[in-house]
Amino acid sequence: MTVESVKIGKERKSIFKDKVMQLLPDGGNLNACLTCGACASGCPATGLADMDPRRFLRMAAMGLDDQILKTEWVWNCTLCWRCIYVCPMKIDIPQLVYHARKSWPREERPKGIRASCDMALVNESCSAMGASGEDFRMVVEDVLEEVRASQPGWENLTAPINKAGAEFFLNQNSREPVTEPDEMVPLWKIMSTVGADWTYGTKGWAAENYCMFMADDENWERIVRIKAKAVDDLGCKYWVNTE
Amino acid sequence: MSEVVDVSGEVGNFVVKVKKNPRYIDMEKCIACGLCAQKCPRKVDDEFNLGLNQRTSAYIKYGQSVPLKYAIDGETCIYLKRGKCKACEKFCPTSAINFEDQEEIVDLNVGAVILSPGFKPFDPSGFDFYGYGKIPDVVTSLEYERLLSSGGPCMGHLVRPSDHREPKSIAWIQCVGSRNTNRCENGYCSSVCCMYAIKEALVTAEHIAGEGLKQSIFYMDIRSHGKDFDRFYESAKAKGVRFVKARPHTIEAGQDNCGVTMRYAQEDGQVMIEHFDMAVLSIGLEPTTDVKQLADIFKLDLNQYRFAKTSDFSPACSNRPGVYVAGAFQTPKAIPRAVTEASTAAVEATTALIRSRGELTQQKIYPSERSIANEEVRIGVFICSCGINISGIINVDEVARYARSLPHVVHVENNLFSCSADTQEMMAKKIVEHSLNRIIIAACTPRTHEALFQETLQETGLNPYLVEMANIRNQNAWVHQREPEMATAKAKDQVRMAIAKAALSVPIERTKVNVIPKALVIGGGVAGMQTALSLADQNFETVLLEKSDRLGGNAWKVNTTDQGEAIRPYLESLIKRVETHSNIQVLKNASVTSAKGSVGNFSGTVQVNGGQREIAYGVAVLAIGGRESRPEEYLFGQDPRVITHLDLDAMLRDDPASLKKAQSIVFIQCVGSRDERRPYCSRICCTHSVKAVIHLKGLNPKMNVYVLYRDIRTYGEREDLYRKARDLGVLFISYGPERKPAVSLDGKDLTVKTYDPILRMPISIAVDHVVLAAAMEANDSHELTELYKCAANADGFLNEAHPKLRPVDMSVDGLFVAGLCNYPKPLNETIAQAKAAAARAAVILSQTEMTLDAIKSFVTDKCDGCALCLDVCPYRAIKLENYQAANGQGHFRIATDKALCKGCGLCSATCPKGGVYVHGFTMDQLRAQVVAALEDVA
Amino acid sequence: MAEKFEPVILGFLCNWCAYAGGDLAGVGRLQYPANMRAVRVMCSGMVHPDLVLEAFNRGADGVIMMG
Amino acid sequence: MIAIHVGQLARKLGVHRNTVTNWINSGKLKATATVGKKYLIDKNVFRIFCREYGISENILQELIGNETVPSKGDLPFTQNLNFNSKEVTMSAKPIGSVLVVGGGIAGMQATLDLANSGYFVHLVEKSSGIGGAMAQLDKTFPTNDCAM
Repeated sequence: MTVESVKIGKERKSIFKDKVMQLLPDGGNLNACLTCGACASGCPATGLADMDPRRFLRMAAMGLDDQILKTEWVWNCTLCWRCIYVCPMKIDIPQLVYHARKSWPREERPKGIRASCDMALVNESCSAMGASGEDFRMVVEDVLEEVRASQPGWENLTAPINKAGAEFFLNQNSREPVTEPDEMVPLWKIMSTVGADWTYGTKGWAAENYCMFMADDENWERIVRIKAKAVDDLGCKYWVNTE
Repeated sequence: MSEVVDVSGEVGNFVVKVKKNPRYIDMEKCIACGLCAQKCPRKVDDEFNLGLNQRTSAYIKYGQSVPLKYAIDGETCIYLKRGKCKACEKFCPTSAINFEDQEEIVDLNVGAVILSPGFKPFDPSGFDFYGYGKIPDVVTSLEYERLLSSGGPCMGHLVRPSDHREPKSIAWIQCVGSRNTNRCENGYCSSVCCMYAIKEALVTAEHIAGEGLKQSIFYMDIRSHGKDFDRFYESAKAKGVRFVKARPHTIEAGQDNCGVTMRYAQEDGQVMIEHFDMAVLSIGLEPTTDVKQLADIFKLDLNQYRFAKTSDFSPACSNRPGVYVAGAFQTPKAIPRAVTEASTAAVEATTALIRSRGELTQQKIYPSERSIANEEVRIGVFICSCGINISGIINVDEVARYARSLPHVVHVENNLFSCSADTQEMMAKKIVEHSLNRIIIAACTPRTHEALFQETLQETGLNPYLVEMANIRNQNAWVHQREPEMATAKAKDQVRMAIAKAALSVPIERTKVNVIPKALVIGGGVAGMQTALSLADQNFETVLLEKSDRLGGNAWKVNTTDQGEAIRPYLESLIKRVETHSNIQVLKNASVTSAKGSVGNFSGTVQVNGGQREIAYGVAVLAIGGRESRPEEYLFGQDPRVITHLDLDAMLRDDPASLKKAQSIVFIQCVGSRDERRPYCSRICCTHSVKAVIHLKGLNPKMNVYVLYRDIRTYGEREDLYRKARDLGVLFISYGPERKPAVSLDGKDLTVKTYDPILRMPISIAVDHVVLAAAMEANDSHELTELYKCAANADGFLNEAHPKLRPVDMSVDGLFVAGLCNYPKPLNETIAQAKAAAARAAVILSQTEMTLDAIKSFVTDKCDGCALCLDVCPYRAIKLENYQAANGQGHFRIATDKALCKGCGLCSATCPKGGVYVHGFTMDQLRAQVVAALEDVA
Repeated sequence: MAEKFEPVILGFLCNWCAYAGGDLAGVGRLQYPANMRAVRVMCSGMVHPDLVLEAFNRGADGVIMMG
Repeated sequence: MIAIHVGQLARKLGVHRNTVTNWINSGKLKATATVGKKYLIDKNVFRIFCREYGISENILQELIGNETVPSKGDLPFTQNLNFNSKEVTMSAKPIGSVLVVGGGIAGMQATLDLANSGYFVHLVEKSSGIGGAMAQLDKTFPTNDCAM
């Protein structure tokens, strides 16, 4: 994808950048770049795919739409916001990246993310790892039992599931119940210590949403709606997503 | 210790309520001995050193404080807070402590007000990613100044805060709290940080000896836009200061919380992780916190950043008549502009109050001087104890006894405080009583107190130069506190040396020159016209010379000011006022052909339309302007589509339709500036370019505009224009001098080729027009510098006497400089400098006669005209003339010009024959001191 | 001859910088040995070489020019 | 500056008076309203306006008779500042003293200039000594002179 030189005619078009600007408040300040490089200095993806946030924005401004809409770098971006946090001009590079992802044909987007998104759509647990609500319940109860038995002082620890009317509805990233179940315990202890009235749910319990990372707006929304409904069905007041 | 709380009335007659906060120390009584501070048990952070060290509740701000009077800080004083202590009161030798001191409101009746409340350094605590306040070795630039300063907490031996070790690698991060609308609201550039960072790096290099010092400045654009600033920048590069065009993202603490680690991306995208011993945040300037309150009290308009709102045509005038602004209160600026524009504000005030000049000030009258020509030398010695400041270390009685034994001494006494008003009276009596004709004061330093004693002598009819001081406090008792015997011996030597010198003192006359209350202004551009008008409005007759047949100069060719105000209407009204003013005589097609004389009293000829006339004047202002250079590159002159800024302004005026049709325009900056031939920044082109591109985008929003630049230097609030240009989609592409853009013709099509360092790719752009930011150059000043013996710098710009402290005076007294001939500057700064020149000139013109300092060189009979001294005189105050000696033989001899001479004595040190001396410091006097100093040495 | 050697130093101090610095050392109570005798001059450039020679002839151990 | 009344200008130009009002209100013809429904128009502005609308510039010549020296209050903000030094009209004799607020480098310079040219100056400073921020600097650029 390397280009030797750029030729700009009298009419330059940065169609992609201009389109994104129309969607964002203040155009995401996308024109305001001072090319200071604070974004590139902090970006974990700088240097991957011969790209960094500053260069990416610059290419958009120069109208090199073909290249930025094809670079795999947009999938290296973690959407962490470190760039916009320190940018003196508050330039919304994450949104530019997001819209670049959206322009990819679904079948060409990275397999890992796509599979995780698809998996989340399989059942109502929304887990990108495919763990069902019942699997989740079993892991939680098993870990809880072990803590109560083996850790003095935590004999009365609770991890409620599907408790109707609880104040907080908690999500949990699938990675914990599936690969590191003990990692869930500290959170329970915190909730217990502060005396929070909380619950997990067997529906919509998974916190992650790979459809969002994939820029699949439609399924992103679908997953959010499933989770929101689960919260509403149990009559919880707050929805706490740990992602 | 005072602040304004209310104001009423209007220009000519304001009543201002001022609250005087209690100082708790009587300024009349305080002798600045510092005992109160030594004895005060309460330690608090020293705000002068930004809390890097501590002071006591009884304090002075800094060693050279003016007034040098202590104060007690009521917020922290133990007695004032808890009712017990008063340690200072017990030890104060003059009973100056006054805990009864009360807050006081006074009404001041004034005709005008000048506001210069200054600025507040930006507080970077809110920028969590830089770790300021958490990582010990991250400091602000102002803290760093204190660390470097010999008056600061490290006494000038730079160490880093974490482990007090000398740092070997230091990083500066620019634009902290400036040019940032995300983490703060300071969209403007603070104007001074690039330069002070470079200065700090260079000063650090002087502090830290040995190899291996690594200094890096992380920047966005280096804005060295002032006179000789680019040379300074280049010299820093040559001395090894590294400039990195990058912004680190986060600063993290180094190992053991010492030093810092930063990750940054170079311009080519490569990521570097680097450790530094220290990081300095180059913080910006903000309006003071109480600026809103001040604006409310005075009903002033502030702009969006809370700086005072002013017009480019009258940069010192607020919206309220009679209230003027100066300094960083108006916009962020460096010292030279602050000093210049303070004079601008002063002239606005004097003009408003012109009818009352001199009403409330008066000249002191002394009795006529008594001749001592036929008197024997009778010396009186007054030895001061300064409370216990001197007598606590030095045995003053012994010194007094010793003084009585010395030749010519007829009277010796010891005073508790020689400077007090009652001692002065007593001293005057003793002078008369004992017919004293030389006076020795052994006390503090002549630098602060000589004038006071000179006045005492004058009141008794003695010539003021018959007093000599022996500095036995500052340079003896205070610095030898642990060796009282040595100190006493030194004091005796000091008194003996003073007596030896005084015995040879003779009365010296302060030369007076009559001032011709008339000004000559050379140059009829905006600078010259504004100066002339300001002087004329102050009732001084002014002659304005213009080389061409039309007033106005470059201003005809530029459309708007930086703030976007139309220049034509202003220019037309200015010309009209100048041409019709009864105090101004405008001479067109005119130039100076000869000049002689000096401050207050110049004369010479001017050529007007081929004829000669004689004029005499007290001061001259040089405002001969500058011009846009003609580029020699980028196809300029070969293709009509390649134009300069002034060409563009003409097109925007006369033919906007053709520009509107353009689809693509490229601007190239620094054409002929910052290169070998003109190693300076032309200062105005960056702002002019961004202003122009905004205009063009207004004509046709679809137009593609590119600016190829080295550093964008839209200093101060001009940064808003740069931001606006970017927001409109203008692309700014940087280039380095080693990789300049190229303009070429492809058949009929004009193409610009350059390299984008961010894309890391060559770019070629098809364009309709190329606009060149052609360098500004000064008009030729050669003839004038010859005539007036003043100087221009290597770039041809006329030099000021001192770039910081006397930015509109020239090195020759009575000459002033304004406008482009001094250095390229935008219209508002030109107007400010022009009015400042009028202010400075008015200081001279408002006196009927000027008293010159008496310490001047004079020729003796031994001069044989060898002329060795002519070349060493830095002020060109010496010239040769024919001299008829007493024996009838004629030969050359030098003549010194008292008005030009500054008394430095280079001539007397050069002369092999004793042909020229300096009054008060003759060879005999200096030799007498040397001999006296070494009298006891075997 | 058990006495410590105490050099006699003559100083020429420029009124505008070094002499002012000397005053400031006093305000800051910086301590230094009392071996120098200062002659205030209006510029270190006004010190004629003869004066320096004179000082050495008369037994000065050192001459310091500060400007 | 030329002074006009809407009706008068409309007659000269041969347009309806509402047209003139519209031009002024929409900013197409920059004019400043003053007392008595009189407007002040900058000569140059008017010339440009005429050029743009294809109106003969001779009209301007005819209106020159209306030329006026603007007085205080007649002018918009920046113009007012521009004429500031001339515009000060005081019936009584002004007081020959000036108040300077702030004792930094700017305040001190202003004070000295005023005092040296015959005015009494009150200098008001918040802290216990003058000198301001410059006193805190170690050296100054580009000469590296000591800031003191």
